[in-house]
Amino acid sequence: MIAFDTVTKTYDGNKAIAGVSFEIQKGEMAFLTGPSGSGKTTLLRLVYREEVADQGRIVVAGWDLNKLDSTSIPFLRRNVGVVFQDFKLLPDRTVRDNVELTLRIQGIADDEARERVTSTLRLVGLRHKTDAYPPHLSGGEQQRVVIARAIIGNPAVLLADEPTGNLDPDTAKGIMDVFRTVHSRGGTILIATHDPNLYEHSGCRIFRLQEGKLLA
Amino acid sequence: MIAFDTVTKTYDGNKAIAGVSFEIQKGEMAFLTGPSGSGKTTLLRLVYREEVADQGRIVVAGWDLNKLDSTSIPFLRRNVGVVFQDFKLLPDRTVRDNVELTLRIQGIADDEARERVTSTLRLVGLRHKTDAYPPHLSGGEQQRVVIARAIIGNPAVLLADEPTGNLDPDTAKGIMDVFRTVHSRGGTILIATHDPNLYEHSGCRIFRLQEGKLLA
Amino acid sequence: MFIYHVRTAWLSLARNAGINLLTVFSLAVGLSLVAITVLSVFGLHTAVKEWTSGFGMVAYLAEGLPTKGQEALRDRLSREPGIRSVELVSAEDALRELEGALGKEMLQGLEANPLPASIRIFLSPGNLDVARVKELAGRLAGMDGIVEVEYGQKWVERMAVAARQFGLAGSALGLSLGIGIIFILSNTIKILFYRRAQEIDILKLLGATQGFIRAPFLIEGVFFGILSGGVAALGTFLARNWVSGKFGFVIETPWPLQFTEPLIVLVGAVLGLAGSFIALGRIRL
Amino acid sequence: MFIYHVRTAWLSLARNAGINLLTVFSLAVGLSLVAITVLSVFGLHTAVKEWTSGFGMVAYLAEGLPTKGQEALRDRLSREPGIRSVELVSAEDALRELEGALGKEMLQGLEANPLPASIRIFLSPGNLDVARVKELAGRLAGMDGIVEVEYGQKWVERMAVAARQFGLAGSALGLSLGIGIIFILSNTIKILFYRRAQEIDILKLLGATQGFIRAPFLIEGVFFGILSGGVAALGTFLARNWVSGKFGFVIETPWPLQFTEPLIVLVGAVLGLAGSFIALGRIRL
Ligand SMILES: Nc1ncnc2c1ncn2[C@@H]1O[C@H](COP(=O)(O)OP(=O)(O)OP(=O)(O)O)[C@@H](O)[C@H]1O
Ligand SMILES: Nc1ncnc2c1ncn2[C@@H]1O[C@H](COP(=O)(O)OP(=O)(O)OP(=O)(O)O)[C@@H](O)[C@H]1O
Ligand SMILES: [Mg+2]
Ligand SMILES: [Mg+2]
Repeated sequence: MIAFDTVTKTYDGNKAIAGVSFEIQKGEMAFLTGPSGSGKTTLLRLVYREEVADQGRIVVAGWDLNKLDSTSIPFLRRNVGVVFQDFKLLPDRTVRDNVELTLRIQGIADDEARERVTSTLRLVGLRHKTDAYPPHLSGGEQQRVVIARAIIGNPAVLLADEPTGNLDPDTAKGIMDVFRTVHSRGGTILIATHDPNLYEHSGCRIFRLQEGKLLA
Repeated sequence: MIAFDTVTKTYDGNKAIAGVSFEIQKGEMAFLTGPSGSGKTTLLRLVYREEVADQGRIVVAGWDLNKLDSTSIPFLRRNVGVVFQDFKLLPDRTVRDNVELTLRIQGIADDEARERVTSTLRLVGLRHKTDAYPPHLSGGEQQRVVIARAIIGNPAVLLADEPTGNLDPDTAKGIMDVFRTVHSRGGTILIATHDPNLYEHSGCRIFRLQEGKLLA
Repeated sequence: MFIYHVRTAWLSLARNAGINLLTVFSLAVGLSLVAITVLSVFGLHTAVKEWTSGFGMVAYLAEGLPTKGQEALRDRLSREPGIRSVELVSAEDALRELEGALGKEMLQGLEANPLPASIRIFLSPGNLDVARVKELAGRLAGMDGIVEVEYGQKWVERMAVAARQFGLAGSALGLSLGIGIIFILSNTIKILFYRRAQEIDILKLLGATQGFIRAPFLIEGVFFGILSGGVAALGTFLARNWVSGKFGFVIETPWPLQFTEPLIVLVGAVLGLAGSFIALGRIRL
Repeated sequence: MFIYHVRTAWLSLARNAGINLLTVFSLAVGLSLVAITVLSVFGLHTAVKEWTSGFGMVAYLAEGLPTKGQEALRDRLSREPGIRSVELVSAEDALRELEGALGKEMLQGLEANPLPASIRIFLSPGNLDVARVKELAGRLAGMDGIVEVEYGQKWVERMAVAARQFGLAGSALGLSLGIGIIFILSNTIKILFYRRAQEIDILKLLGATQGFIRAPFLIEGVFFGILSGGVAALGTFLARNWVSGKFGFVIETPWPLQFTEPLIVLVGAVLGLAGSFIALGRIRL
């Protein structure tokens, strides 16, 4: 589902990703870890083509990103749900509108959208904040809105970047349960995290980054 | 140094802080914990007067916040260093300029400011990112810039809101060492966090919030 | 989907009501200025025309033409296009006038009336450019019974030159003001939308197409344009009524400018649409 | 500290060069329009004055005044303030002119020359308001040797009324354009700074005083004003030179408006300062 072949990404002469190769199968759930600044976010950005690799080949859900023309980018991204590390919520739209955006972009109509938003918000425990605006939410609440927005479209690939950094252990467990549900439905999931509690004893593969290189 | 006396803060009819009383002594280091949305950030905001209490009395570093006139607010805030949960970095100023801001606001001159910025950035492991802009930093790097900005002014009170949410365990340990150094120099520190690793076995007092109330 | 975009645009406008109202106000003032400038240019033309319309000609009649013939000629001239009214002055009247002007004694020595009969011609307003006056004078001079046509050539030419110069300068000024202000207004929209680069980035990352991203902005732009156009139209309407009520001065405008107020709204809408379109530029996905 | 603020302001301008250049350009166009409008208003006054300055009076001299006396009177009048030049027309010249106008035959019967000698008076430009002309005419009429003064009263009054109306309308239009454009420009600055509310909030939370927060914005505002004022001044200078070179038309402006270009820069700076000051409003800490 996600395949990197000796991918390199350089910022201002520094390699954020240095010759990384790996493959994640359809329906697999995997973790990405490594110290701060080791390139986790950059790797994820390459997957949904916010960044373009300098070298190497990336294939996501059947799209060869080197050969992707720019009008296809939106359609790639609709297959990839992302829990952004820095949230990227629209501050002047309600929680409902933020979450609904994913569906609207895919052209899903009013009634269905409303229902799915309500049930997804219930899933992340934010039903009561439906009409709030992001700046009026706590850090953890915002993070859960982002998670809801990422999963609501049933994306083929779900990328989560430090999805529990602002959550208490109990809520984090709840979110991991949500991810496992998505996984059990056949979703491919890659979670970047610092929290060993998430991946230890998970039985999933763990990719460790160190200065842009994948450790064996 | 920080004293709350039956403080209540209501948002749109919901009590984010409900009758909270506690006292933190000068030179004490304490932790604040509780589930997502329990009121930790709100409590900290009351301390540096981003929010005003609806009821109750708050005294910080000798200032009675109920009696504080608005021209004194900046001077209160200069005594309180804050690691914001949502960072609040200026995106179009370099790391150096962001960190230096604390000193500039206090009217500290060029040469001294430069030196202190350099040594503080070294302390948080970001010496090599001095001239970068925040949007070009990783999540953990940004978080450490915020920490540097909060501690550089040697504030009497240091408030840290989820300061290690984006940091790997090793880097987090390093940051906790920095906080302990500040503490050993006489700083009063209150850290809001979800991570039990930070406060367990720390020997510090732990305040637990639940739906805006302090648990005994 | 369209309704969704309209709703999104409307909510965005409402959420930042303060700055958006300010923008609408700015645009409205700008559009009013454009309208006032354009109207003033035509007002200048109208004023110059009206003001110069008091001038006329004198056609001297052949000696010995009988009164009947004089009157026939007068009636004929009064039907000429471009002539507002005519007045027949007999030789006797002319002499009386001259006596009045020079003093009776001065002309005592005259044996016969040396003056010819004449027809005074007042031109229609709007017929005062040199070419037309000349042409008319030539035509009249060729008529049977008319000996000579006098029309204060110097005056007419002078007026015409002045009117043309004022008109040209006014038009040039009006044009540059109009273009300049519209440039400023489209920049205003651009500056307003600039801060929303972040919103656009987020939409891109969520897989939105260019069209999806643009739609609410374009709708917002049109909203802006129509709202401020409406305000400006109201202002212009009131100002125009006040001027024509107070000074009885009705500005002549060529098609389609007589529909000033609807036009302002239209210009506003087009400006808003174009402004936001330009502001968005090419969105790179 | 001041240097720190200037540096901060400068970096902020440089970091967002695109939108800031656009703003400068917008402001420059607006300031140019204001300058052009103001200059045009004075240009209109100048043009009207020059154009009406061709009018004059005729003073009819007493019969029997000897040539010496006529010439003395002529010299005296030529020294009167408000009179540009004079021309003595003897009775004989007058008759010859009348003959030329009416045809020699018509006046054949005259035994003696019935016409008086006269002095034609050309007024200085800028002396053409009715009151002055009337007053001058009255004064001349009272002089020894002058019998009557004719000055085409209707014409002069008409010109004067027209000139005043054009002048008033032009000034009103210029004033509203000036105010309107300056309003739009200060809004432009406000809209530009609006997106930086976040920056202001962060500074507040770090303990910055109002002054510290404001300083770089005000400096930026002044930068904007001076830059765009400079561009506008250059444009205005070139345009003005082109006009006076091409048409030989030099616009008379009262103090201090003859220093148009430095004034534009000054207005720009004040506008930038005031605009950013208003944009910041009262910063609540
Ligand atoms: N846009 C950019 N321009 C320049 N350098 C960048 C940019 N984005 C990231 N970097 C640098 O690339 C390196 C990897 O960043 P990345 O965000 O991938 O780290 P990360 O593993 O996600 O770290 P964290 O755990 O702190 O979020 C960092 O040193 C960062 O400073
Ligand atoms: N400005 C605001 N307006 C309205 N409600 C608010 C506002 N700020 C916070 N709240 C609400 O108050 C409650 C407490 O929020 P707070 O940010 O203090 O929680 P927290 O303990 O910091 O949570 P987290 O661990 O997720 O950061 C939440 O339910 C939140 O939605
Ligand atoms: Mg990261
Ligand atoms: Mg919080």
